[in-house]
Amino acid sequence: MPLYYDDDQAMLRDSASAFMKTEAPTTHFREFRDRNCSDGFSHDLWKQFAEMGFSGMLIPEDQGGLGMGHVEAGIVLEEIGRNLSPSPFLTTSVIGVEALKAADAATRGKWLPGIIAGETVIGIAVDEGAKHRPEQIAMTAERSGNGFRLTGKKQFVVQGAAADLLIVAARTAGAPGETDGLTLFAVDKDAAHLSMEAARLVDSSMGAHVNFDGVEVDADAVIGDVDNGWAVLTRMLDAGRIGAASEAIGVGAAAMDMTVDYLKQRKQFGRLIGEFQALQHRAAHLYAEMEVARAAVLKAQQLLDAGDPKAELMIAVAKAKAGQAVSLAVKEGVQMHGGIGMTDEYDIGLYMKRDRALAEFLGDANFHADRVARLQGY
Amino acid sequence: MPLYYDDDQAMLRDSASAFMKTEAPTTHFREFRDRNCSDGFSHDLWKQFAEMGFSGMLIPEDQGGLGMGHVEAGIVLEEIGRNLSPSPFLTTSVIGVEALKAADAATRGKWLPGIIAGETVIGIAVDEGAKHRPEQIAMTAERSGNGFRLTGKKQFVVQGAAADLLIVAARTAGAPGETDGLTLFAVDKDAAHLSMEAARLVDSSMGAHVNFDGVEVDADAVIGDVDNGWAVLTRMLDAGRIGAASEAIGVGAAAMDMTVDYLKQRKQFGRLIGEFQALQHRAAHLYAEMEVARAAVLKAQQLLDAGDPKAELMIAVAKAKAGQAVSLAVKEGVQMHGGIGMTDEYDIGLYMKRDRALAEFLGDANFHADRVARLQGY
Amino acid sequence: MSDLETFRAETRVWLEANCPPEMREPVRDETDACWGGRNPTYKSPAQKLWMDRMAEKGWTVPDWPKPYGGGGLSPAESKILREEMAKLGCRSPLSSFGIWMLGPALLKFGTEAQKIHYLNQIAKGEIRWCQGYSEPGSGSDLVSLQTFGEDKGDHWIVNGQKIWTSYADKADWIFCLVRTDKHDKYKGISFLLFDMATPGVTTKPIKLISGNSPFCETFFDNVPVPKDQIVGELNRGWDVAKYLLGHEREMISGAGNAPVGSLGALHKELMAQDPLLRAEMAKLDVDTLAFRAMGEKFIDEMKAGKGHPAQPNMMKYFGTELNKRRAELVMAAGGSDALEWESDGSGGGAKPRQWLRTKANSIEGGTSEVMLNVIAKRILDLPGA
Amino acid sequence: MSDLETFRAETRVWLEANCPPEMREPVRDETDACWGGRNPTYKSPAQKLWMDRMAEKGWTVPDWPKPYGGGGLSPAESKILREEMAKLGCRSPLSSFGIWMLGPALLKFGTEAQKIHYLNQIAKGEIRWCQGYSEPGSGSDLVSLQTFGEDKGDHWIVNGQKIWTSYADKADWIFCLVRTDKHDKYKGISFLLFDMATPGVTTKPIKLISGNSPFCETFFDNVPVPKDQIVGELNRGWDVAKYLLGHEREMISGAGNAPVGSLGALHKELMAQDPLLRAEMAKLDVDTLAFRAMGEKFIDEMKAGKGHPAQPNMMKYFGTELNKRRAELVMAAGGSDALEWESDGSGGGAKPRQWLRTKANSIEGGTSEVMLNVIAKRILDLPGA
Repeated sequence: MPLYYDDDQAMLRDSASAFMKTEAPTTHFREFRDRNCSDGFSHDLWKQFAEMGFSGMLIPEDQGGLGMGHVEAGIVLEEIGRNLSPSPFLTTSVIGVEALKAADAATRGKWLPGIIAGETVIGIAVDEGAKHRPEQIAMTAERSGNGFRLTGKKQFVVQGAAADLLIVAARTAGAPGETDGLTLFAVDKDAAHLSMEAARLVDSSMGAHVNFDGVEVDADAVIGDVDNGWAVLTRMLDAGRIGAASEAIGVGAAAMDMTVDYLKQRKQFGRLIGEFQALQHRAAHLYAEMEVARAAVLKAQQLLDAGDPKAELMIAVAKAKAGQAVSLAVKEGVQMHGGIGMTDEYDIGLYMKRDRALAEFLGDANFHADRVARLQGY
Repeated sequence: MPLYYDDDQAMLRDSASAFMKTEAPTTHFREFRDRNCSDGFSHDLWKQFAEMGFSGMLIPEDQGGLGMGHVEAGIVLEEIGRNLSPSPFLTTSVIGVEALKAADAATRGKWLPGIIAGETVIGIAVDEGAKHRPEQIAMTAERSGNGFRLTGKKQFVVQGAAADLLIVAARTAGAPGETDGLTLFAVDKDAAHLSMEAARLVDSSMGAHVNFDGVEVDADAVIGDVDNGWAVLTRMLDAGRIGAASEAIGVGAAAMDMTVDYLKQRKQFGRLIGEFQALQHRAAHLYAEMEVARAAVLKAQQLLDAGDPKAELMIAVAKAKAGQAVSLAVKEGVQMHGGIGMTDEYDIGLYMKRDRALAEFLGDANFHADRVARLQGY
Repeated sequence: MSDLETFRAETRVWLEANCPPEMREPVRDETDACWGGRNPTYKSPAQKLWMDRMAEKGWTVPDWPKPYGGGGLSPAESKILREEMAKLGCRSPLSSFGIWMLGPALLKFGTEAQKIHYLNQIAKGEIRWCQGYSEPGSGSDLVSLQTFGEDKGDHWIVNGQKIWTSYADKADWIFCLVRTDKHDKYKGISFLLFDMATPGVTTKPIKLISGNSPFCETFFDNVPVPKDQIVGELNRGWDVAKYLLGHEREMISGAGNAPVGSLGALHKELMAQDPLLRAEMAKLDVDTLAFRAMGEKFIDEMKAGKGHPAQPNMMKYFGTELNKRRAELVMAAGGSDALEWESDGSGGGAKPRQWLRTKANSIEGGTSEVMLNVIAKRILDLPGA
Repeated sequence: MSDLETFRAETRVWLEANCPPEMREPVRDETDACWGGRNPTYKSPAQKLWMDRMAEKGWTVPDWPKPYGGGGLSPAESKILREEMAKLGCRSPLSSFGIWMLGPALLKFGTEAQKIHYLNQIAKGEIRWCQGYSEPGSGSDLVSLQTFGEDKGDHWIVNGQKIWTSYADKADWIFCLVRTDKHDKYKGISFLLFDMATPGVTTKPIKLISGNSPFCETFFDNVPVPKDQIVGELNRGWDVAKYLLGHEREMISGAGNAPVGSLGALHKELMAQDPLLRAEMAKLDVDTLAFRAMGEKFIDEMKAGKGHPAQPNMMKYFGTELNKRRAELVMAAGGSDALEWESDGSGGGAKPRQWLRTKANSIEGGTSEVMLNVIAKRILDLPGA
C-alpha cells in the first residue's frame, strides 16, 4: 500500500476538514471554554459527528458502522486537532470502540447503537498515577457473587464526567508491575459506589478522578478474558495512542501554518520577520520534523489496519515522534509570535495547551521512546 | 574568591599562551603526527615545560614544586588545548602528581624529581573496558610474598608507551561493581611480565593496552591504603577530569575563534557568510554554551583547591557541560567551514578529533551527567 | 577575624533573629511577592514585618548608597549578604521594577535631586513603578516607537500607546520612552517619569494564556509631564533605555538568584521508572549548576568592571531558555496532575500556569532572537546589518 | 495470484538462486562497493558475479527502460524488487554516480542518441562518472562558477578548476557545469560531458580528516569538448543541474536505502550501564524508524507524481543530520575502542574514519544550510532574498 491517501481517503479528509472548519472551529472551542461547560463539548456537535458517519466509522459494517480503519480515523482526528474541535470522538469512537470489538455480542448490542447515533460517550479508566503506566495498575476486581467487585481509583479519565460507559482496566490477579492478571470491564457510569470528581484541564478539556468504592458488576461486564486482558488492553491503548498522535499532528500542523503565516505579515526593523534567515531555518527545520512525524503516524496506521505485528513498534515510534515534533511546533509558534503569542486573544497559545494534554495522554514521548528501546530488546 | 583570574593567574595565562603559541602550535603537532612518532610528543618540549615550571606546578613547594592549584593547572591545560600541544602534562603533572600526593615519602622521593625536571612520564591505568567505569575494575592484585602480584588488562592508557611509571588501580578485595576493595599502585613500566601494545588514537595521541601477566610489586608500591583506594582513586580521577575539561575548553575556544574568523572572511552569494543571520544565531548560541561551560570549570577548580566537599559534584557538572559545549563547538566549526573543514589541510578537523578523545577520557558527558544525578540522589 | 568575617557573622545573627520563618520559603510566583506601592498589599503580617525590617537597614537595596535609602554595602559585603540569605532561604523582601530597572538607571543618569527623591521612595517600597517601552508596532524593533511628547514650554503633552507594561494597572508611576524629536530615530527619544494618576492615562489588562494578566495596554491621551521629570538629556533617552535594558536582562536571566534545587531529586521514585525523563533531569541539573556558576562569575566580573558589557544579553538568553526547559520538565514530571487547571488538588492550576508564564521569559525584555543578534554583533563582532 | 504477487514470488526465487551469500552483507563503506568503470576492480569473484547477473537482467537500474539497459519495471515492481532485496539483505550490485545522478538527468534532458549511448554504458557499469560542479569560490553559491568554455565552432575549449569532484582520479568521464556565456549568471551555464582522459585534464586528490581522499581538485587546461557532448540546450545547463541536484539530494538522504538496524540493540549490555546513552539510542531509533517511513512515503509520492518537488531538500537535510547523529552514537558506544585509528583490533580505525566521513554528508550535494534555505523559500514560501 503506498504511503499516501488514496482517493477515498482524500475525499474523507476534504469533508472532515470542511465539517470541522464550519461546525467546530476554534471559535466554537472558545465558546465552550468561556461558558465553563462542565462536559467540555457540545452534545449537538456530537450528533452531527454521527450524521457525518464519523462516530461509528470504526465499527464493522455488519454491526451498523462504516467498517473503516485507523488511517481514516486518523484523518478525522487530524482535522479535530487542526480546529481544536471539542468532542468525545477519540475516547468513544476510537478507543472505546476498539475495546468493545473484544466484547461479547450482548455488550456490543447494548452500546454500539448509541455510539453510532452520537448519543453515547465513553470514558477510558486506565491511569492510576500521574504518569501512564498501565502495567502498574493496582485497582482490584475481586470475584463477588456472579460477578466482580471493583475497588480503587482512576485518574485522567478524559470526558469522564460526560461518559455513559467507562472502560475500566483492573487487576483480577497478580501484582502491580505484572502484565498478567489484568481484566477489562465495561462499567455503567451510573453504577452504585462509583463517584467522580471532574477537573478542568489546561486545554479546557475535562478530566475526571473516578473512585470505585466496591462497585459491583456482572460477569458479562468483562471484555475479553479474565486475567488475560493485557493483549486487549494494549490493542485498545495502541488505537488511542496512534489516534492521539494523529490529533497531535493536526495541532502541530495548524500551529506551524499559523506561524508561517505570521512570519509573512509581521514587520520589524522595516522587514517582514519571515525574511530573517534565523527564523527561516527554524521554520524549515520544523517543517522537516513535522513531515517525518506525519509519515511515521501514517505508516503505523497502515500497519495497524493490516494487522501487521510490526504495528506495535511503529505506534510507539509515531507517538514518540509526534510528541516531540508537535511540541517543537507549538513552542516555536508561541516564540515566533512574540508578545501576542502570549495573549489569550490569539489562538497559538490554545494549541500549546492542547498539545500538552495530548502529549501526556496514553504515554508521553519519553514513555514511547523507552518502549521502542524495550521492543528493540534493550 | 571571585570567579575570575587574579593578577598572578592572568600572568600565568599570558606566559602559558605565549609559550604554547611559540613552542608547540598546531604546526608542531602536525610535525609529530606526520613523523609517526611512537611517543606522540617531543621529549625536548617536555623539558621546556619543566623550564617554565609547568611540570611540577602542582607539587608542594617543600617537595620542590610550585605548590599551585587546579585553577593554575587548568590555565596551562586550556592553552595546551588551544594549540593542540602534545605533551604528557595531564597524565603526569596533574593526574600522576595528584596520586603521588597520597604516596609515602620514599615513592614521592623516587618519582617527583624526575617529574619536576621534565624527564619522567606517567601513564594512568584505570580503564579495562571501552567505557570509563572505575567501580567495575576487575584486575586483581593478590598478596604475594612481601608485596602483590597484579594480573589483568588495562586499556586507554594515554602516553602508556612513553611512560616510566604507571599508576594502576587494581582489586585487592571485593568484586567488580564494588567501590570497596580497590588499591592504587605505582608500577615501574619496566617491571617483568608487563607488556604493552600501543595504538595511535584518532587525535594522533598514543593510547596503550597494558597486559599485567602476574606482575610482582613490593608492598611500598601501594599508594594510600590497601582495599580502601576508592577515595584516593576518585581524587586522582577528579583531578584528571577537571583537567581534561580545561583542555577541552581550550579546544572549543580555539575551534570557536577560528570559525568566527572564517565567518568574517568567506564570501558566498556576494556576502560574508557571517552576515547570514542563521549562522550568527548559531555562533551566538555556541558562545553562550562555551561561556557557561567555562564558568562551571573554573568554579569546580576553585572548589577543588579550597578542599570544598561540593567539588565532586561540580567537577561532574563541569566535565559534562564542557563535553557537551565543546562537542557543539567542533561540530559547528566543521560544518560552518563547509568543504574545507573536511580537509586535512585545515586545522578545524584536528580540533574535532582532539575533542573526541578528550570527551571520552575519564568519563564522557553522559557518564558525568549520570553521576550528577546520582550525587543529587536519583 | 577580618572585617568581612565579622560582617558575615553579624549578618547571620541578624537574619536569624529578624527574618520570620514564613519569609524563609521561596516566592511561589509573582503574586506571592511583596511589591510595595502607595497602596501596598501584604500576604501576611510576616511579609510586612520582613519588608519593614529590611528597609530600615537599607537592605532592600544593599549596595545603594545610604543617602538614597540603600545599605551602603561594598560588593564583597553584598555578596556575603546574598550568600547568608541564601543559606537561610530568606526571600527577597521587595520585588520592584524600581530596584531592578529604574534604580540603576537613575544612579547613572539621574540628577542628585532625582536620586534623593526617587531612590529613597524605591528603597522603601513607597512607589510601585512600571515600564513604558514596547508599542504594538515596536516590539523587538523598539526604537521605532511612536508615542510622542509635544514640547509645551515647561511640560510635554504625551500621546500614544504602550503595550506589555507590567502591572500598569497596579503601578503608581511609569518610566516611559517618548519620542520628542521625529527626525532622528535614535536621537529623538527621551526617558520620562510620570504619575499614572495623571489625567489622560488609562490602562487595560491583557489576558494571557496563563489566565493571568500581569501586563497591560496603556494609553496616553494628552498627558502633561513636567520638564523636570526627564532622566538624562533631552533626546538622549535611548542611552538610558539601553543601560536599563542591560539591567532588565540581567534580572530576567536569574543571575544571582537564590539556588534552585534539583528537580530530579524531587521525583526520585518517578526517576527510577522513567529513564528518559531521568536523563533529561540529569542534563537539566548539569545546565542549572553550570549556569549558577556562570551567574556568580557574571556578577563577580560586573562588580569588578570586568566582563563584556554586552554579557547580560547572553545571560538573559541562556537563563530564560533554561527556565523554560525547567518548566517543561516540571510538567513532564507532574504528568496528568500537572494538567489540572481548576481543581482542588492542583492549587488552582499553579503548575500549568507557571509553565505558561515562563514562555514569556524569552520574549519580555528583548526576545531570545534579539539577544542572539546582540551577541553576534557586539561580542562576536560578526558583520552585517 | 495477481501479476504483482507472481512477480514477487519469481523475484524472490531468482534472488535466492543468484545472489551470492557474500553479497547479502551490507556494504561496509565506499571502498567495499563495486563502482564499475573501464578498469573495474572487484573485491571478490562474488562481487563480479552479482554485478554481471544483475546487469544482464537490467536490474542495476530496474526502472529504466529496457532499450537503455534498464529492467523496464513499473514503480510497483521496482518497489517489490527493493523489498525482496532488503528481505534477503542483498546489496546493490553497482554504486554509480551515473545511476544516481547523471542517468536521471539524461532520461529527462538527453537526446535519444545520448540516452542509448550513455545510459547503456551506465547500466552495465562500463563507464565510471564523476561530477564537476563546485569550484573553490563557488560552494553553496554554485551559480557563481567561473570555469569557462570558449566556443570554437564544433567544440569548446574548457579552462578552469573544479573541487570536490568525487573519485575524479578514478573516473572515466565527467559531467561538468561550464560557463558558456559570461553575461547571465543563471542562463550562461551549460552541462557538458567529457572524457577524463582528454589532454589537459589533471586531478589532485584532497586528503580529508578521515585520512581518505574520496574527492579531488580537478584542473582543465585547454580541454577540447565536442559540441554533441552537451546535455540540454546551450546556456540552459542550470536547469539540468538543478534537476540532477534533486536526485543527488535524494540519494544522499538515504531514502529507500536498506533498513538500518537498531544501534542500541547492538549494545545491550552497555545500555544497561549507561542510562543516558540508552536514552539517546532510544531517540535515535525513534527518528531512524520514523525517517524510514518518511523515505518510503517520499518514494511512493515521487513515483506517483505527488509530493512537493522541493521535498528532496528536506530529505537530504534530515537524512544527513540523522546519519551524523548515528555516527556520533557509534563513537559513544565504542568508547576508547572506537578512538583507535591505527591498531589491529580496530580494522584500521574503521569507526572513527566512518564517523569523520559522515561530517561531509551535510556539506556535499548542498549544505544543510542551503537545504533549509530552499525549504523556507520553495516549500514554506517565506519572503526575502
